[in-house]
Amino acid sequence: MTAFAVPTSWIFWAQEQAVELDRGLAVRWGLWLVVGFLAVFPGIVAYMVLLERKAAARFQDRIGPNRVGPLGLLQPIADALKLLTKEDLVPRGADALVHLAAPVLVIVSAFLMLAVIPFAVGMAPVDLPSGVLYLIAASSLSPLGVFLAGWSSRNKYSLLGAMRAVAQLVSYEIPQVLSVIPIVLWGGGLSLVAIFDKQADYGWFIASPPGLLAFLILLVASIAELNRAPFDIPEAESEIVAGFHTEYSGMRFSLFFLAEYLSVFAVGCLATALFLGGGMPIPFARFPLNLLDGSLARLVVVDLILLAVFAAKVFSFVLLMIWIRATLLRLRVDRLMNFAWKYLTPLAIVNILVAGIWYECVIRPGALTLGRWLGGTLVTGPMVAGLVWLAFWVNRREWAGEAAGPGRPSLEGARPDWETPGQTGASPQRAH
Amino acid sequence: MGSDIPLSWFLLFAAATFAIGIIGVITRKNPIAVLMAIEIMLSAANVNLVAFWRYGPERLDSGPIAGIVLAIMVITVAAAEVAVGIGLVILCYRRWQAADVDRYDSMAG
Amino acid sequence: MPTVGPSTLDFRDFFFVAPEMLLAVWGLVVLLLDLWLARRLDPAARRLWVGRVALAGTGLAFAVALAVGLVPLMARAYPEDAGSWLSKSTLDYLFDTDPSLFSGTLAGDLQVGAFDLLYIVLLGLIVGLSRAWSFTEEWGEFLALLFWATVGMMLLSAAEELITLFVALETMTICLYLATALEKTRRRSAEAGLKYFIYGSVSSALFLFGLSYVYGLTGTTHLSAIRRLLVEAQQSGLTANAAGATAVLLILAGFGFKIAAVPFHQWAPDAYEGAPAPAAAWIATGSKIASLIAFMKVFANALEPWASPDSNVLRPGWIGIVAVVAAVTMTYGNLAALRQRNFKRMLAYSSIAHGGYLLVGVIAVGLAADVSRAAGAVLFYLVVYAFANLGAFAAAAWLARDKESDQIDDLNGLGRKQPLLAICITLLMLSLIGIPPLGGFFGKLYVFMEALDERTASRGSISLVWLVGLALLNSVVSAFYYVRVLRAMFLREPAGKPMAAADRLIALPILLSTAVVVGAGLTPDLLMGVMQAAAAPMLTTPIVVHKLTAPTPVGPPAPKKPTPAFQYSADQMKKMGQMATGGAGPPGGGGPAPKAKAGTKSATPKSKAQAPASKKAENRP
Amino acid sequence: MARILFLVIAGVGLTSALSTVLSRNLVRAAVSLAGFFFTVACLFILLEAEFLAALQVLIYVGAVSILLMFGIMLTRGVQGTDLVSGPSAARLPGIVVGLVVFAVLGYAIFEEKGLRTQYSWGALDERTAIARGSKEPGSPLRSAVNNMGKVVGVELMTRYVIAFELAGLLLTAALVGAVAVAHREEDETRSTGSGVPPEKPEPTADKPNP
Repeated sequence: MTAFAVPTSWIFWAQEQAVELDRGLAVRWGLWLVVGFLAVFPGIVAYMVLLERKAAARFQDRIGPNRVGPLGLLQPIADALKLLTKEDLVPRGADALVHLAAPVLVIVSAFLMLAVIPFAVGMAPVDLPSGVLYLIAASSLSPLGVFLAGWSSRNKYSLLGAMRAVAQLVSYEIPQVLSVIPIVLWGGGLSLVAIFDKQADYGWFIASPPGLLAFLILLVASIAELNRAPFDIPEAESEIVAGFHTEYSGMRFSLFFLAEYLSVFAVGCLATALFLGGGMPIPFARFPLNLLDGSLARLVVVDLILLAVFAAKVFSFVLLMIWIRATLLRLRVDRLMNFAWKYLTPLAIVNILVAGIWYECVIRPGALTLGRWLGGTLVTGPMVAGLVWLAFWVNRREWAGEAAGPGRPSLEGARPDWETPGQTGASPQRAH
Repeated sequence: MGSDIPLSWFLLFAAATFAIGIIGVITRKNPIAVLMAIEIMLSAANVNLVAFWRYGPERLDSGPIAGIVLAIMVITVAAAEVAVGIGLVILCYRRWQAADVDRYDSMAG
Repeated sequence: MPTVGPSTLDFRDFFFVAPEMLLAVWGLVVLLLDLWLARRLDPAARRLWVGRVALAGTGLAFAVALAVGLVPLMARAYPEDAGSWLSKSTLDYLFDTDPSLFSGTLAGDLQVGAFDLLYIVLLGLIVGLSRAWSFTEEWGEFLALLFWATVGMMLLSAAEELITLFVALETMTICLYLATALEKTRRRSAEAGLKYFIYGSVSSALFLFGLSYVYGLTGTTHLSAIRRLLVEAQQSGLTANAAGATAVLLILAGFGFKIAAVPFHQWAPDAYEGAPAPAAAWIATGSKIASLIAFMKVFANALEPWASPDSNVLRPGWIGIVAVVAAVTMTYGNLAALRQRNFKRMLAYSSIAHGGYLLVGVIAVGLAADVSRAAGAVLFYLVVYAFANLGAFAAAAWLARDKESDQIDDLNGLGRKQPLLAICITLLMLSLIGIPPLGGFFGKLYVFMEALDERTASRGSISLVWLVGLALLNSVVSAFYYVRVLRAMFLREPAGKPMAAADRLIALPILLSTAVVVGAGLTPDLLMGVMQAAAAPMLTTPIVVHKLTAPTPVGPPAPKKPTPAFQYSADQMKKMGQMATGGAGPPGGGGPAPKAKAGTKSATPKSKAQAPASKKAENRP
Repeated sequence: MARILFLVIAGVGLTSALSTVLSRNLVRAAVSLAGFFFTVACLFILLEAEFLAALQVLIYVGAVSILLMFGIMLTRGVQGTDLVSGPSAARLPGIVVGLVVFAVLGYAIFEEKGLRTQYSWGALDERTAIARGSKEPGSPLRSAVNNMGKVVGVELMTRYVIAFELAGLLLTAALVGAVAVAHREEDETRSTGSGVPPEKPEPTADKPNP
């Protein structure tokens, strides 16, 4: 049932067979699938897990895994072996075929996302003209997989977790997509390579007030898309065991696990490519690119620099997510939905208009100058600040009601009678 | 290499799925299943449109991508129809406690 | 119909869709005001308050639509005065009587202006009717959906291009599905909504598949371009053109659902009965008008070359199919209406039957030598039918308000309690039958005369006599069930709870409809003149091949159609102005107005004159 | 090669469409439907419309399927078995009608002679080849294939601007109306402070009473 990944490459290949274009694309897709799927990404994911465990341990004043290998460096390998040798259980009464297909769908979604990221010059696995749209489409496959996993397990915790997850994924997908639109506007196209080139000319896109706001929206929405704390209601272990993957074990569970961390990595790559200037080390300089003169040696050097910087940026991004996960408390479900619909989505929509103003001020007039950049910042900065303030001001009643205590119309109405008033309807809030 | 796909294959695929959609509309009694069959029919039309766009002569009376634009509109309309349809089905389900088109009979035929 | 232009955006074109934009925005305004400000009011006050906001919106839209219609007419009537405060290019722009809006996707001609006004008037009456009693909780949503459905209708009857047409059709119907289901206290409303939805979506899927075949055959979606291609390819009728025939059948199925023609009519009785009366009235009037106009544009214009070879009814071509559908539709509608005891259901079947008569009119348009006259007859029929039906649905709303039921027997004794309104309803029913001094009579008369026109007859070897004969027979049959309403009102004793006096909101639609129906009956020439003038640009295709070879997705704005508008004499201008404003011009039957237009079918040298000649040449043995 | 691929995709597509229509388990039907949408997206890629394929996946697989799943969950037992769709009386006529429709459409496709002789559906085996990925401007069709996102944007903002705006209105209307229709009356009386309508409390009888 890698039935989804392989035909996708085959299709692109056949398409070029049909219309006689360069063969390189097919080779790239093939290489991407084989090398990436079998070698690179499991490794990356394994060590990301180790990183997370180590970092979270530090945050919680522990040591973390340190038994297997020096500094616990072989721990991931031991974990993988353990998972692979575990018995693969399918609950009785489960829909076996769908139970099998669900994790595959989720991992394919995560994997396809990575295929268009431009890591360095000439090192985008595939440069699709509709790259950004492709990314969004690929990431939109995962809610289906999550839902099917929960449904096919025939377990109420699974189903509850799946419903929560899907509601959350669908809600946060909207601000996530909307926050990318300013980038498409500035980049002048949907191709990620074009967006990278534009950032070489006009500075990192995060270095502008609307870009910063869009980046923050993307960050929050992505954390929610990944079901990580503080948005991990779908797998809240204190309420619904483990959510949609309660009934998964062994290799299938590891596929979910792989998909989750692969998605973290993919989102890091996405944010880096869209907002943080890809592999560019300095915000407003074309630094490594101006070394290019057509010779292969220089290309290799430049690519190495770009790749290293890219990796460093992704690493920082992942570290940021780990930090957030280790510090923040889990959100209650109504707050979670409110935050998507009442804050992020309106902000993301209005931010597109502000991004249009930035485009008119800075990008359309021609080459970037300090004066234009300052002018654009002066115009759009107050707007962005005002918008954020407005979003909180419009929703101020929510916070006021919180302070006022009981009588606030929210989950209280749904609280079963047997619950004592001191015990709120929300889950016991704690991080794990 | 002369092995391009003939236009008629796409058209036949669209025709077959369209017919399948019609079968679904006629035989299914659950309104959500009917909705799915309608979606199949709309997608069949989309395959036709895109195939005609790609294989057709390059006419610019309606812009270079009239078929694609219509297909995009169809996707939009289909999404709206599903939202509306699910809303109506839920409303009826609450009234009758059943999702069965044949049981909705408050009015004389 | 307008010419096809390159892909550019001329912002002046938005002037012509100002009423639509206003209505779309006003729907949102109504919705938001309902949710924000009216939330605290008690239900009755909320209904009245939101209804008043909505009425204000229709008033505003009426003013805007009137301005949009009048400004070009005034500029044309007084070019010197207008020239003093408008630039030359703006003046040229306004002088185009058949402007090609948005690269030819929309028409901005007289028909669009006139019917925009008609829709807005009807919408105002229906919004007023909705205020009359409380049938739902979601006032803001209900009124907003009515507004948005109106936007769909206005653009549907203006669309000159299949993509716009499809989206407008869907907007209209989706809003109506939802409005149908919003009477949430009743089961039948939900059922009606679901049935309407399922039939409607299936029909739009069929319609769309047909569109895809038309696109595949011609490679374009503009109606005028399709027609030009078919004429150039010397397609006449559908002989040995299986793909074309399939496309015609599928598109016919789509339109047939919307106008409730017989094999596709099953939704109509349930939807009319289950929907709240204002929504049902909007389905019966606005949706039917808009679908029929679009139907006429697609069939009698774009696909006119496929009408029938040699204009022979029974040869392969859409005329034969539509003739059969028309015959079955009117017969079935009338016979089924005879059985009904429910007033709204009876109106549903009667509206199916009227759809059949209207299809006869469309056939006449497809065959006629003077297209604008035949199409004018259909438009005349539509206007009169819409008002008569609106009045009838106002009576149904009255019943629903006071008796919470809509049986015909509930009208018993109305003639004694409320003689004035009962007489008005009588006049409306008589007009629907087609009794002579009323508008309905003239509508039928014009349509059937067009179908029997000797020029039409001489072009076909089998005339439409049998169809018209059947229609007349059906009119007689229809008298029986309409008279049942009259009998209930005047000859029966009142039973049960008496109906309270109708307030303004219910009385106004009835009175106004009666006035229109009687007025159209007393001076039919006036309305007919306007309708013919409106029909003239709607169905005339100037076959001017627009050279589009340069690959310019975005280029400089293309020069407008070179038709010099200044060649019209000031006298003709004035007449047109009066005609459109409904002023006291001397229309006189066929009226001079159609002739003022340089591009009527018979007058265009390249289009129609050529087509019959080539047809004849082709059919010579 | 392309032909074989097409046949494989079409086979998968037809199978999943059939199983959508025939499956008694509604969730299975919806999964098959998602598969069908995915194969249609694959066909769009074969037709060199990647943009549309991405849209198809995003909207149909990502949104419409999910919406249908929610609809099934809200109107049916959790396992999604459709109890009403037994062998219905309409099954045989339905299949006959479907076969007739397919026969008619197939006949129409192969009988189509074309408005111009060079363009006939049945005989069109080759499309005009279009060079991919090159940056220099070519014919409009070529620029459409190579950068469809841009061309779609331009068309939607110029020629089809009315259709585009109207589609926006349509979506708004569908959203507003669907919420109004599916929203429960009981909530009217209850305060609506929070964005998520509170769930109906379960009857207390079957709760463990502490």
